[in-house]
Amino acid sequence: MRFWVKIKKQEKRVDIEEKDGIYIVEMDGKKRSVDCRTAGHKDYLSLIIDNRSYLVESAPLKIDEGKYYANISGRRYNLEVLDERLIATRQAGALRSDDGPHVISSPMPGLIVDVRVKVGDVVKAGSAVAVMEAMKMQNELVSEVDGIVKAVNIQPKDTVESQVPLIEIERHA
Amino acid sequence: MRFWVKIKKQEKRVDIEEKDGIYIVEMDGKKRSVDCRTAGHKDYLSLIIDNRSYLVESAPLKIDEGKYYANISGRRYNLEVLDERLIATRQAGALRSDDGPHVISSPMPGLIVDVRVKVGDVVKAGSAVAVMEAMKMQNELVSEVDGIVKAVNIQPKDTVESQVPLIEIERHA
Amino acid sequence: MFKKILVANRGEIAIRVMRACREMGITSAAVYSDADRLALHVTYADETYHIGPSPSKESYLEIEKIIETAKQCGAEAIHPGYGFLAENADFAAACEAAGIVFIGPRPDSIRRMGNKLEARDTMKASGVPVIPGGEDAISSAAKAAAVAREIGYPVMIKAAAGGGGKGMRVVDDESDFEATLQMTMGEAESAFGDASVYVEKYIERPKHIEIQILADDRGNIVTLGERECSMQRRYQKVIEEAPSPVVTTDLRAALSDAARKAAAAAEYVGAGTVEFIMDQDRQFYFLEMNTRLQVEHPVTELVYGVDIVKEQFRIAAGDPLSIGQDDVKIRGHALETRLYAEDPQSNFMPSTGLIKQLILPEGPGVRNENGIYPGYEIPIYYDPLVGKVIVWAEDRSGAIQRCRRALCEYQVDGVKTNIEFLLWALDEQGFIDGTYDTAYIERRFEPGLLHTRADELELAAIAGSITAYRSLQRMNVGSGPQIRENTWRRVARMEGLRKPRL
Amino acid sequence: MFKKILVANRGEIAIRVMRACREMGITSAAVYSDADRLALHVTYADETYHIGPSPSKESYLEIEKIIETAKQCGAEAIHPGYGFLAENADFAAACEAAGIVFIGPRPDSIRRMGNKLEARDTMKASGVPVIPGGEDAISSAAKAAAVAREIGYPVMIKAAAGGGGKGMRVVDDESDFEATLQMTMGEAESAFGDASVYVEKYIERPKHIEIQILADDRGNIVTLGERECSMQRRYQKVIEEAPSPVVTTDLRAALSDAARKAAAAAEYVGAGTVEFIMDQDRQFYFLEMNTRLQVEHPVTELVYGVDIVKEQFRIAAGDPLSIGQDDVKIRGHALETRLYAEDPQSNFMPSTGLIKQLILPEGPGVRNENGIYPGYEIPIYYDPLVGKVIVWAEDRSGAIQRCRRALCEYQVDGVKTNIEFLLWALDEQGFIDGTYDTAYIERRFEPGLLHTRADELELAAIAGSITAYRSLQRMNVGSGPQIRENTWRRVARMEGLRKPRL
Repeated sequence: MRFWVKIKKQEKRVDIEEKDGIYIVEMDGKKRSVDCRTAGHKDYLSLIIDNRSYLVESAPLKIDEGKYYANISGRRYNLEVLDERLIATRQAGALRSDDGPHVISSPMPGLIVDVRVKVGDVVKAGSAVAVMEAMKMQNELVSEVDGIVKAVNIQPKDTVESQVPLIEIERHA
Repeated sequence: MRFWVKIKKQEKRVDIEEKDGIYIVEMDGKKRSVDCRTAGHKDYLSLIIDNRSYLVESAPLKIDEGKYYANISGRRYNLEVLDERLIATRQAGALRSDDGPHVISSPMPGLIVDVRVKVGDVVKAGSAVAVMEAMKMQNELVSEVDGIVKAVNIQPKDTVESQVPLIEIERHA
Repeated sequence: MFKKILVANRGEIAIRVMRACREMGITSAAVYSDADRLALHVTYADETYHIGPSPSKESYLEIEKIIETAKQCGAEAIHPGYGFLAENADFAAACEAAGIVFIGPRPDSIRRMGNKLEARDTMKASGVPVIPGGEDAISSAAKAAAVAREIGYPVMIKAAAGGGGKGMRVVDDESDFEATLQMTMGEAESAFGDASVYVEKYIERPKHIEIQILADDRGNIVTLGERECSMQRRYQKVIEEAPSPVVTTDLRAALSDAARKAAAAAEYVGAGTVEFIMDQDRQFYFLEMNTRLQVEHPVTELVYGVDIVKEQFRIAAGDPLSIGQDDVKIRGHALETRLYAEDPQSNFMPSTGLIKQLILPEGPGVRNENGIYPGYEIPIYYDPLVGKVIVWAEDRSGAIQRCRRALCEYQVDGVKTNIEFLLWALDEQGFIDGTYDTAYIERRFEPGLLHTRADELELAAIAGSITAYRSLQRMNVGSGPQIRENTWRRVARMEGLRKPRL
Repeated sequence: MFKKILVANRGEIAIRVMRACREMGITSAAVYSDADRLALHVTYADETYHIGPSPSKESYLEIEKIIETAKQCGAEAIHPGYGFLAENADFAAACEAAGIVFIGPRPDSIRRMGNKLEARDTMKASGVPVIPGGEDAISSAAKAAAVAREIGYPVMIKAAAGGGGKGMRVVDDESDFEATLQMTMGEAESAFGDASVYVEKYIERPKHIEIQILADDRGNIVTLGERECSMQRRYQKVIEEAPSPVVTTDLRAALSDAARKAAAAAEYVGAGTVEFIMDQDRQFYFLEMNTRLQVEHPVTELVYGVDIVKEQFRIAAGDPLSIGQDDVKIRGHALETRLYAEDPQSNFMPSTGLIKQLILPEGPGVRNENGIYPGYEIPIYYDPLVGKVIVWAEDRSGAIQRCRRALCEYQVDGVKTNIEFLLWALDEQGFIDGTYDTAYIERRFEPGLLHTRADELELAAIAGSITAYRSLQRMNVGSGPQIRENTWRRVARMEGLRKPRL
C-alpha cells in the first residue's frame, strides 16, 4: 500500500507491505522490517526496528481526511497520511489546508492582563499578542503565523473561559 | 430503593436514597451519608463516609441476576444485590444458587504430578485432590466443599491447559 | 507524640507529611476544596474534611475554617506544608489561641523574618553578613540616592514586604535611580499593601545557597549543611542539589555558623532555612529566612539520612531532636528536579487537564514525591507542580547521570510537562561544571534548543503510516485482527525511545 | 569500561542491570523469548534480540544462541543476572572461549563452589567454620551411620549437588537413618544426576546470615557486612534485611573475616555472597557461596551507599574497586520484601494474568525494583516474582514502619499477590523482636490469619449496593448521569482503605 505522508512540513512517500505479521516499510529510499504490535491499549504500539525497541502512541484523528497522530515520549506529531483514494477525493474537492484566519484562543480559564495588538496591526510569527494570568502565572499568548490582526475580542481585565477565540489573524499570502 | 444483599454468607437489608448527589444508605440499623463519585474509570468509586475516604472498584457482573462485585485493595467480594423485582422473578423461577457439582479446574496451564482421589472418595473442604506443576512450583489443588468425588478427568503426567475441569465433586446435602 | 495531625495543604507536600504520619502511627486528617474532591491527598489521608470552594482564598487560606475543622476532628496539631498559610504569622497565632499546636516556628519568629528589612537588621546585629546597603526603609529619594552612591552601582531596590523575586529592581546608574525608585514603591504598594523599599548592593551572577536548620525548644540547634538552588527560571527554583558543587568544608562551616547565629537571633524553634546570596568570590550574605519546610528538603534528607518532617513533629511535640550535631554526616550527592505541567515550547504556559497515563521512574537512588495519579485532572486553581524527582548517588556526576536516567523513564501523558527542559538543564556545561548562577538559565535557554531531531520524525512517520495501514485494513475487511483494548499498557520511557537513532 | 553489555536475563533484574548501564553510558542489549516480546526489559533496553521460544530451556538457557547474539551485536560483556545461567560454569567458560567477558567469577570458581562437598572441603581447609559432619561423600551406609552417631542426632543428609532447599532430609534418630539415606540418594540421582550425599549436624532454629563481598582482579577484597534472610517459606526468602538484628559489631567482624577467607580460598573475583547458618548460640557455619548477584543485593546497597552492579562492571572490565574497606560505613537499616503473583489463601498458588493496574509505593526511603507494567501479562513460563519493595530508614523500627506503609500503598490489580502475607510477616512478634529463624513462617503462618474483617464486608456491601442502585437507575432512565469512562483512575492504596474501620 502506498501513502503520501506529511509531517512537520516534510513530505514522504511510504510503501507498506505486511508479511507474517511484520511490516516492510519503504521510506526515503530505505526499506525496513518493522515488528509492530499493539501493546495493551489499542493506541499503543511497540515497534522493533533494526533491533531497537520503541513505544509510540498512535491513532487516527479523522480517517476520511487522512489525519493521524503519533506521540513519542510526550511529544505529539500530527500527520497527514494519504492513500490514492484520498488523494483523488482531495483533488476532486480542491481542498486546501491551512486556509482561513489564524485564531488565538485562551488555553485555559484566566484573566486578560494585557492586549498588545489592535485590528490592522502587522504581526510576526512568534510575537506576543496578549498576556493572560492563569494558575498564578502571567502567560504570553503568541501568534503562530505572520499576518494582519483581523479581530480583537478582548480587553484588559476580561475574565475568559477556556478555548474562547481571543484574536484572529489574517495570514499573509 | 430497597435491596437484599448477600455477601460472604451474610444477608443484609439495604435502603438507598439519593439526595443532592449524596447517597443515604441504611444498613444493619445504621444510617450513613455516602459521598460517592466515579473516580476516573467508571468502575472505580471514591467514597467518603463519616469523613473517611475509600477507593473501591465495583461493577455489575450480571444485572438481571443481581450479581455484582466490589474489590477493596485487591480483595474481591462477590455480592448478590436483589431488589423487589428480582426477588419476585427468582421466586417464580424457584432458582437456587450453589446447586450442581463443585468443579475443580486447572488455574493455569501445567503438568499434573499427582492425583490424590478416585471416584467415590469422600473429601472434606480444604483437602488436596491433586497436585500440578506450573511456573516451576508444585501446587496443590483443593476442594472447596465437602462431598463425594464424582469424576476424575486426569491422571499423573497429563499436561493441561488453563480452566480445564479436572475433578468434579458432588456436594453433601 | 501527637495522635492526630491535620495537614492544611494539598498536593505532593500534603502526602509527604501524611506519609510521615502513617510511619509514626499518627492519624492524618486532610482538608479539601471543591476542586480537590478527587485529589490524591484526600484519598491518602485517614480522615478528610471539606473546607470550601475551589479558590484557595475561600478554602486553603481560610484560617478560621481550618482551625474549626481541626478542633472538630480532634487534631492536636496542624502541619501547614509550604505555601498557603505556612508563613502566615496570624495563622500560627490563631492556632495557639485555639490550643492547637502549629507545626512551625512561633508567630513572632515568622513575623520578624517576614519583613525583609527587620530580618536584615536582626541578622546584622547578630554578626551575620548582610548585603551592603541602606539600614532603613527609604524616607527620601535624595537620601536613598546618596546611599546608592555610597554602595556603588549597580544597586538593587527591594520591597521590604517582597519575596520570591517580586518587588525588586536593578538600577545600573544614577540617572535611572529616581524613576526606578518611584516605580518599585508603586508596585510594592499595590502588590503588598506596603510601599517600604530599601537599597542594596546588586550582586552579579550570584549563587543561591541555603542552610537547613533544625532547632528544638530546649535550645538545641542542628545545621544540616547547604543546598544550592541557583538553577532558577524567573526566580523559581528548577534544580536543587546537596551539597553545593562549590562549597568547601570550610565554607560550609562558615555558612552553618552564620545560619546558627541567624536562628539564635530569631529565637527560632522548628525546621527552617537560612538563604544566602554568594558572589563570584564566595562571599556570602544573608538573603532571607524561610520559616517553614522547603520544597527542596528531600535533597538534604538523602545526603544526611535525616527525616526533616519527623523532626518537625518531634520539635512541635516538645520532644528533643533525635540527632545532635555530631551525628550529622554527609554521604554522597542528591539532586531534585521539579516537574511542572507547563509547556517550555510556549513560554512555559501552564498546562491543565487529565493525566491519561503516569509511570514514574524507579530503581536505585530514585525518590518520587507526587500528588497526582493516572486519571487525575490537574485543576486550574493551584500551582502546576506535578511532582518532584529526587535522586541520590555516591557522587555528583553519578547523581547527574541518574537524574537524567530517571527523567527519561518518566511518563506523563495528557498534559505537557517541562521534562525536556529539565533534561536540557542537566546537560548544560555550566550546570555540569557547577559554575552556574541564578541568571544562568535566563542567559542560556531558548525553546529552539529543545527541538526534536530528524530520526524522531522518521519514527513518527513510520508509526503513523502503520496506524493508517491498519486502520484502512480494518475498515476494508470489516473486523480485522483482534486487538486487546480492555486495558492500558505503557512501558517505561527509555533513552532509546527519547533519542530514536533509527 | 565496556561500550555494550548484553543482559542474559529478563524481569526486574534485567532492568536493574540496564539502569546501571544507562547511568554509565553503556549500551544495553536485551534478549527475549517469544513470550517476552512485550516484556518491560525488551522496551527498556537500547537494543533487543529475539533468542527463541518461550520455555527457558529453549531461550534464556540456550548458551550458544546467547553467545552468538552477543558476538553478532558487538557486546563486549554479558551480565547473567541471577538464576538462568548465572551460576553455570560452562556458560562462563563458553563466554571466555568466545572472547566475551562474563560479568561474574571465573568458571573454575563457579565450579568449585557449585559442588557443596568440594566447597565445604575448601572452606574447612581455609579455616572457615563448617557444620560438623562427614568429610566425604558417603561410600557405605554403615560408615555414614557411624559418622551420624559421632556427630549426634538430629543429623541432616544432603545431596552434594543440591541447593535451594532441595535434596536435604533431617533424621531424628538412628532407626530412620538407612531408609532416609536411600531415599535422599535416589532423589539426588534423579534431580541432579549425581547420587553423592553427605551427613551433617542438623542445626535447630537456624538463622540465615550472609556476607556480601566484592573482589577485584588485583587482590582487593571488600566485605559489605551482612544480610539476614531467615524469613523464608519453603526455603524461599520472603523478607531480607541489613544489618541483621542479632549481629553485633564483633560478630560482623568475625563473619566478614570468614567470608574474606572463603573468597580468598576460592580465588574469587567478582561480587559474591558467602552464606552462613547461625545457631541459637550465635555460632556460625559456612553454608554455601553464591557466585553471582543476589536478589536481595539492594538492602546492602542502601545501608552502605555502594552500587554493587556498577562495581561488578568495574571488576569485569579489569578496573579496581571504587572503594576500599575503610570507605565501607554502615548507615541506617534496610528491608526488602519480595512480591509474588501468588495466592496466599490458596497455598501460594501462582497467579498469572493481565496486570490491569499498577501503582507503586513512593516517597521517602522507598525503592522499587520491578519488571512489570500496567497492561503486562505475566507469562506462565517464568518465576512469578512481580517485583521488590526495598525501604531504608534511620533505624530498624523506622524501616519496618516504612515497609508497612509502602506495602499498603502498593496497588496491583488483575493478579493475586502475597502483599497481605508480607504485611502479616512484618507484624509478627518474632520478626519485630528479631528472634525469627528459617522455620519461623512454617511454624506460625496459616491462611486464616489473613482473613478480612467485618467492616470491610460492610464497605463492600455499601459499594455494591450503590453500584446496583446506579446501574438500575441508568437502565430505567435510559441514559443516566454522564460518566467519564475514557481513562483509568486509581489512587494510592491507603491504610484507611486497607483497614476500613467504618
